[in-house]
Amino acid sequence: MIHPYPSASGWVADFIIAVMIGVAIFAVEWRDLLGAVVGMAAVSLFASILFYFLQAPDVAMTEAAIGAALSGAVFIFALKRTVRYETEEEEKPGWWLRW
Amino acid sequence: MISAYYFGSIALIMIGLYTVLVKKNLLKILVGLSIMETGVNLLLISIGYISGRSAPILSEGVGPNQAVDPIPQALVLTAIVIGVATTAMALSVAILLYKKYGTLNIEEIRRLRG
Amino acid sequence: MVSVLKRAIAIAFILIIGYWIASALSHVPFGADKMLVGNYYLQHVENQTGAINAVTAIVVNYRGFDTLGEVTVLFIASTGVAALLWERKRKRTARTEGTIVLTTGTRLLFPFILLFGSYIFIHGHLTPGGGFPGGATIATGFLLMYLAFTTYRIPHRGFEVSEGLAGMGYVIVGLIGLAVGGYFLFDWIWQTWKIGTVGNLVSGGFIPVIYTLIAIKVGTELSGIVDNMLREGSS
Amino acid sequence: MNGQYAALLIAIPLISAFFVPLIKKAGRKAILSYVIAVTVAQIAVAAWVFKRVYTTGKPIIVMAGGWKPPVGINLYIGYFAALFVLIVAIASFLMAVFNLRAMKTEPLDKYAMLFLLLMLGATGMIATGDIFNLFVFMEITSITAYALVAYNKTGEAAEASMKYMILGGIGSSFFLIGIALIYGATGTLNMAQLAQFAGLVNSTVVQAALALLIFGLAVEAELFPLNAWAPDAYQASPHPITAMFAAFVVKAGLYAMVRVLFLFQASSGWSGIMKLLVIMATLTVVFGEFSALRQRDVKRMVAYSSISQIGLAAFGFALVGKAGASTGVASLAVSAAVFHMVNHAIVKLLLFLAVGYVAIALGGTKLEHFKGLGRRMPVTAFSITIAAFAVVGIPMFNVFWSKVKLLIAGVEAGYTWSVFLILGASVVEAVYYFRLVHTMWFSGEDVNEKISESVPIMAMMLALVAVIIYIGLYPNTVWHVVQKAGSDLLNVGSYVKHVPLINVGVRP
Repeated sequence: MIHPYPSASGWVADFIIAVMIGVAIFAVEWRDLLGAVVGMAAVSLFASILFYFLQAPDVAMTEAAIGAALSGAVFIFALKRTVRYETEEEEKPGWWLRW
Repeated sequence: MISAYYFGSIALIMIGLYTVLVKKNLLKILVGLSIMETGVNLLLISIGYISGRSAPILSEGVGPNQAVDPIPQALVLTAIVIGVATTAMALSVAILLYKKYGTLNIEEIRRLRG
Repeated sequence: MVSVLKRAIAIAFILIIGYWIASALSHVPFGADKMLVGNYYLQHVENQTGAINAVTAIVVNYRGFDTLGEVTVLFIASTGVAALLWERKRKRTARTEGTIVLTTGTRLLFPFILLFGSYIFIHGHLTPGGGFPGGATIATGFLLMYLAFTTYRIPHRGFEVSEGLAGMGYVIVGLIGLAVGGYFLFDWIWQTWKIGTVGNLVSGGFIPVIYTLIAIKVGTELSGIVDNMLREGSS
Repeated sequence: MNGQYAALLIAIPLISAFFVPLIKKAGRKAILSYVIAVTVAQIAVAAWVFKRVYTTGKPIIVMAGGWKPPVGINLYIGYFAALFVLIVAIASFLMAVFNLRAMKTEPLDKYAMLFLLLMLGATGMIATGDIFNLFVFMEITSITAYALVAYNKTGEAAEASMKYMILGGIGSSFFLIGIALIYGATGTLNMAQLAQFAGLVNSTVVQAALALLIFGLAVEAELFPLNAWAPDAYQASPHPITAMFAAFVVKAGLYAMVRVLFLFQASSGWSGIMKLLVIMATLTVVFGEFSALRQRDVKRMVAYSSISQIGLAAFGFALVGKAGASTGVASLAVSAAVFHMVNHAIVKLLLFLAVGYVAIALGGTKLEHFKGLGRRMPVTAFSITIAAFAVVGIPMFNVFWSKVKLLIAGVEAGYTWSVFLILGASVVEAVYYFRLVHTMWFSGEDVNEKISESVPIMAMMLALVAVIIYIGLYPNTVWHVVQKAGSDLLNVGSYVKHVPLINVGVRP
C-alpha cells in the first residue's frame, strides 16, 4: 500500500502544534498589528501543514491559498487604511461586548 | 488523555476567544476571530482522521477502505470560504469605523457614539 | 487592579469552555473509524459520480447544495464590501511603483499563475484542489499585479458581469438537472448521459463544469474585494 | 407539478440576485421594481407550496441532486416551513414596495442583491433538513445582515454592524464546534437521522454540543445574554431591513434553534438544556421591556419590544422541557408560540413600516417627532395605535390570543414565577406604548401642517391593520393552521417518518 502522505502522529506533528500555539499567542499579544497579521497567517500555514498530515490535501491547499494568503493580504490592506500600532490604552483589557 | 491535534485546536479556539473578550483594538479582535476559525477547522479535520489511512482520493493503491472520512474535509472547505467572507466584510466595516471615528479602539468608539 | 480582575475572569471563562469541549471530545476518540455516511460515499463515489476525489464529489455533487450556499456567501461578501466602501469617486493611492524585479517578475509570472489556477480547478475531480483554491490562485495573480503596478486596475465592470453570469450558470446547471432528472442540482451529465471514463480528465459528470464556474466566480470576487480594499475616496 | 419544484424557493432569489449586476445601469426605479417582481414570483411559489402541503397533509422533501437522505441534502418543507416561507415571501414583498419610497442611499444595485439574499437565507434556514446546510444558510443570512446593517454607512450603523459581526462570529464558530461534536458522535449530518440516534449518543457529548448549538443560534434568535447587538442594529439599519429583521430573520433563528433542540428530545439531559432556555427566555422578556421603557427613540423602543416578544415565543417553546413532549400542555405551548411568532411578524412589520415612514416623512424617530402625528399623518398614526394596542395584548387584537394561550401553558407547565415576571413586563410594555399613543394624539398642539401620505404605503398599512383585526376577531382560522405547524415542530417521530432515509450501513 502506498502512503503518499506523511504520518499524522510523531514528534514532527507535536512540534508543529506547539509552534502553532506559540505563534498564535504571539499574534494576539503583539502591539504591532502588522506582526499580528503575519502571525495569524503563520498560524494558518501551520494549520495547513497539519491538514496535510491529517490526509486532507484539498483542505491544505485551500487553507494556504485562501486562509493564509488572501485573508492575510486583505488584513494588510485594511491596516494600510487604518493604523498599524495598538495604543497603550488598548493594551488594557476591556469588556465591550456587554449588554 | 486527548490527542495533540485536539489539544492544539482547543488551544487555538481558546486563544481566539480570549482575544475577542479582552482586547479593545478592532483589528486585534478580528485576528482573534480568524484564529478561532482556524482552530475550529482543525478540530473538524482531526475528528475525521482515521489512523493509518490515506487521503480520500481513490487512485491506485488507495481503495475505499483505506481512506479517511471525506465529509469533514468537505465541510471545512466550505467553512474556510465562509470564514474569509466574514473577515472581508468585517474589515470593510472596520475601515468604515476608522473613517468615521479616527480610532480602532472599540471602547473609544462606543464613548464617541454616546 | 480592575484590569487584572477582568483578565482573570476572561481566562477562567475560556478555561471552563475549553475543559468542557475537551471532556466532550474525550468521548470522540481521535483516529478511530467513526464513519457512517462517509463510508457510503467512499464505496460509491466512483460509480455514482465518476470522480475519484471523494472530497470533490461530496463538495460539488452529494452536498452540492452547501456549495451553492458557499458561493453565495462569497458573493455576499464581495457585494457587501463594495457596498460599504462605495464612494462616488475613488482611485488607488499607492505612491511607490514596485521595483524592477517585482514588475518584471510579475509580468512574467502572471500568465503562469493564471494557467496554474486553471490547472487546479480543471483537475479538481482527479487531484487535490478544485474551484476554490483555483479561483483563489487566479485572484493571487491579480493581487500581484496590484502590488507591482500603482495604476493597475482590473476591468471592474467586466468582472462584475462575469461574476453574475457564473453564478447564474451554476443555478442554471442545477435547474437543467431539475428539468432533465427531476431533481435540483441533479448530475445530468454523468447520470443521464454517462460521458467520460473514471480517472480521465473527461469524467466526473458536471464537476468540472461547476468547478470552472466556481473558479471564475471565486477569482473575480476575491479580486473584486482586493480592488475595493485598495481604492480610496478622494477625501 | 412535482414536489421537487419547491427547490425554486431557493433557486429564484439566487438566480435573480446574480442577475442584478447585469442591469446595474438601468437606474434606481428599474432595479427596485425588479426586486418587487422577484418577490412576487417568490410569493407565487411559496403559495403553491403552502397549498400543496396543507391539502395533501404531507411535507415536501426536496432532495438536492437526487440523492436520498442522508446521502444528499434534503429540504423539509412541512406545515411549519410552508407557513413561514410564505410569511417570508409576503413580508419581503411588502418591504420591496416600501423600498421605492425608503431607499435613496447608493449603491442600490448592491442593496437589491443583499435584499434578495436576505430573503433567500431566511427561507433556506427554515426549509433545510441538514444541520450543516443550516449553518451555511445561517451564514448567508447573517453576513447579508451585517452588510445591510452597515449599509447606511453612518458611524452608528458601522458600530452596530461590527458588534453584530463579532457576536455572530463567535456564535457561528461555536455552532460549528457543536456540529463537529455531533458529527464525531453520530457520523451523520441529516436532521432526521440525528433524531433517530439522539437516544444512543453519549450524554456528555450531546449536552456540550447542544449547549454550543444554542449559544450559536441564540445570537440570531436574540436571546438574552447574546442580543446586545440587536437594538443598535435595528436602529441603525435601513427601515425596510429593520422590518425584515423583526418579521422573519429573528424567527428563522428561533425556529432553527427550536428544531435542533427538539430533534434531541430523546437524549438524556435534554430537560436541563430546556430549563436553561426558560431562564434565558424569561430574562429576555424582562430586560427587553425594561430597557424599552427608558428609550426616547421610538424605533429603538420598538426594537426592544420586538426582542422581548421573541423571548416570549422562546418561552413557549422552552415549556416543552418540563411538560414532556407528548403531553397536551406541550402541544398547546408550542402551537401558542408559533401563533405568537405569526402575530408578532404581522404586528412588527406594521410598526416598523409605520415608524420608518414617519422617519422618512419627518426626518427622525425621536419621541418629539411623533408629537401631534394624529393630525399630521392620520392614517400612519392610526396604524401605529392599532399595532400598539395589539402588541400590548388588548382583547379583539391578534396578539391577545397568543399571549393568553402562552401564559395558560406556562401556568399549566408549572412555571408560575416566569409567568408573573412576564405579566409584570407586559404592564411595563403597556406603559410605554400608551405613552407613545398619548404623544401622537394628545400633544404637540402647535404642529398642525398636514403631510400627504403615500397611497401604496397607506394601502399596505391598512391591509396589515385589517389582518390584525381579522385574526383578533376570528382567531380560530389561523389557530388551526398554527396547530398543525406546531405539531410539525414538536412531533419528531412524524418528522423522521416523512424523510425517506436510506440504509447506509452501520458504524464500525
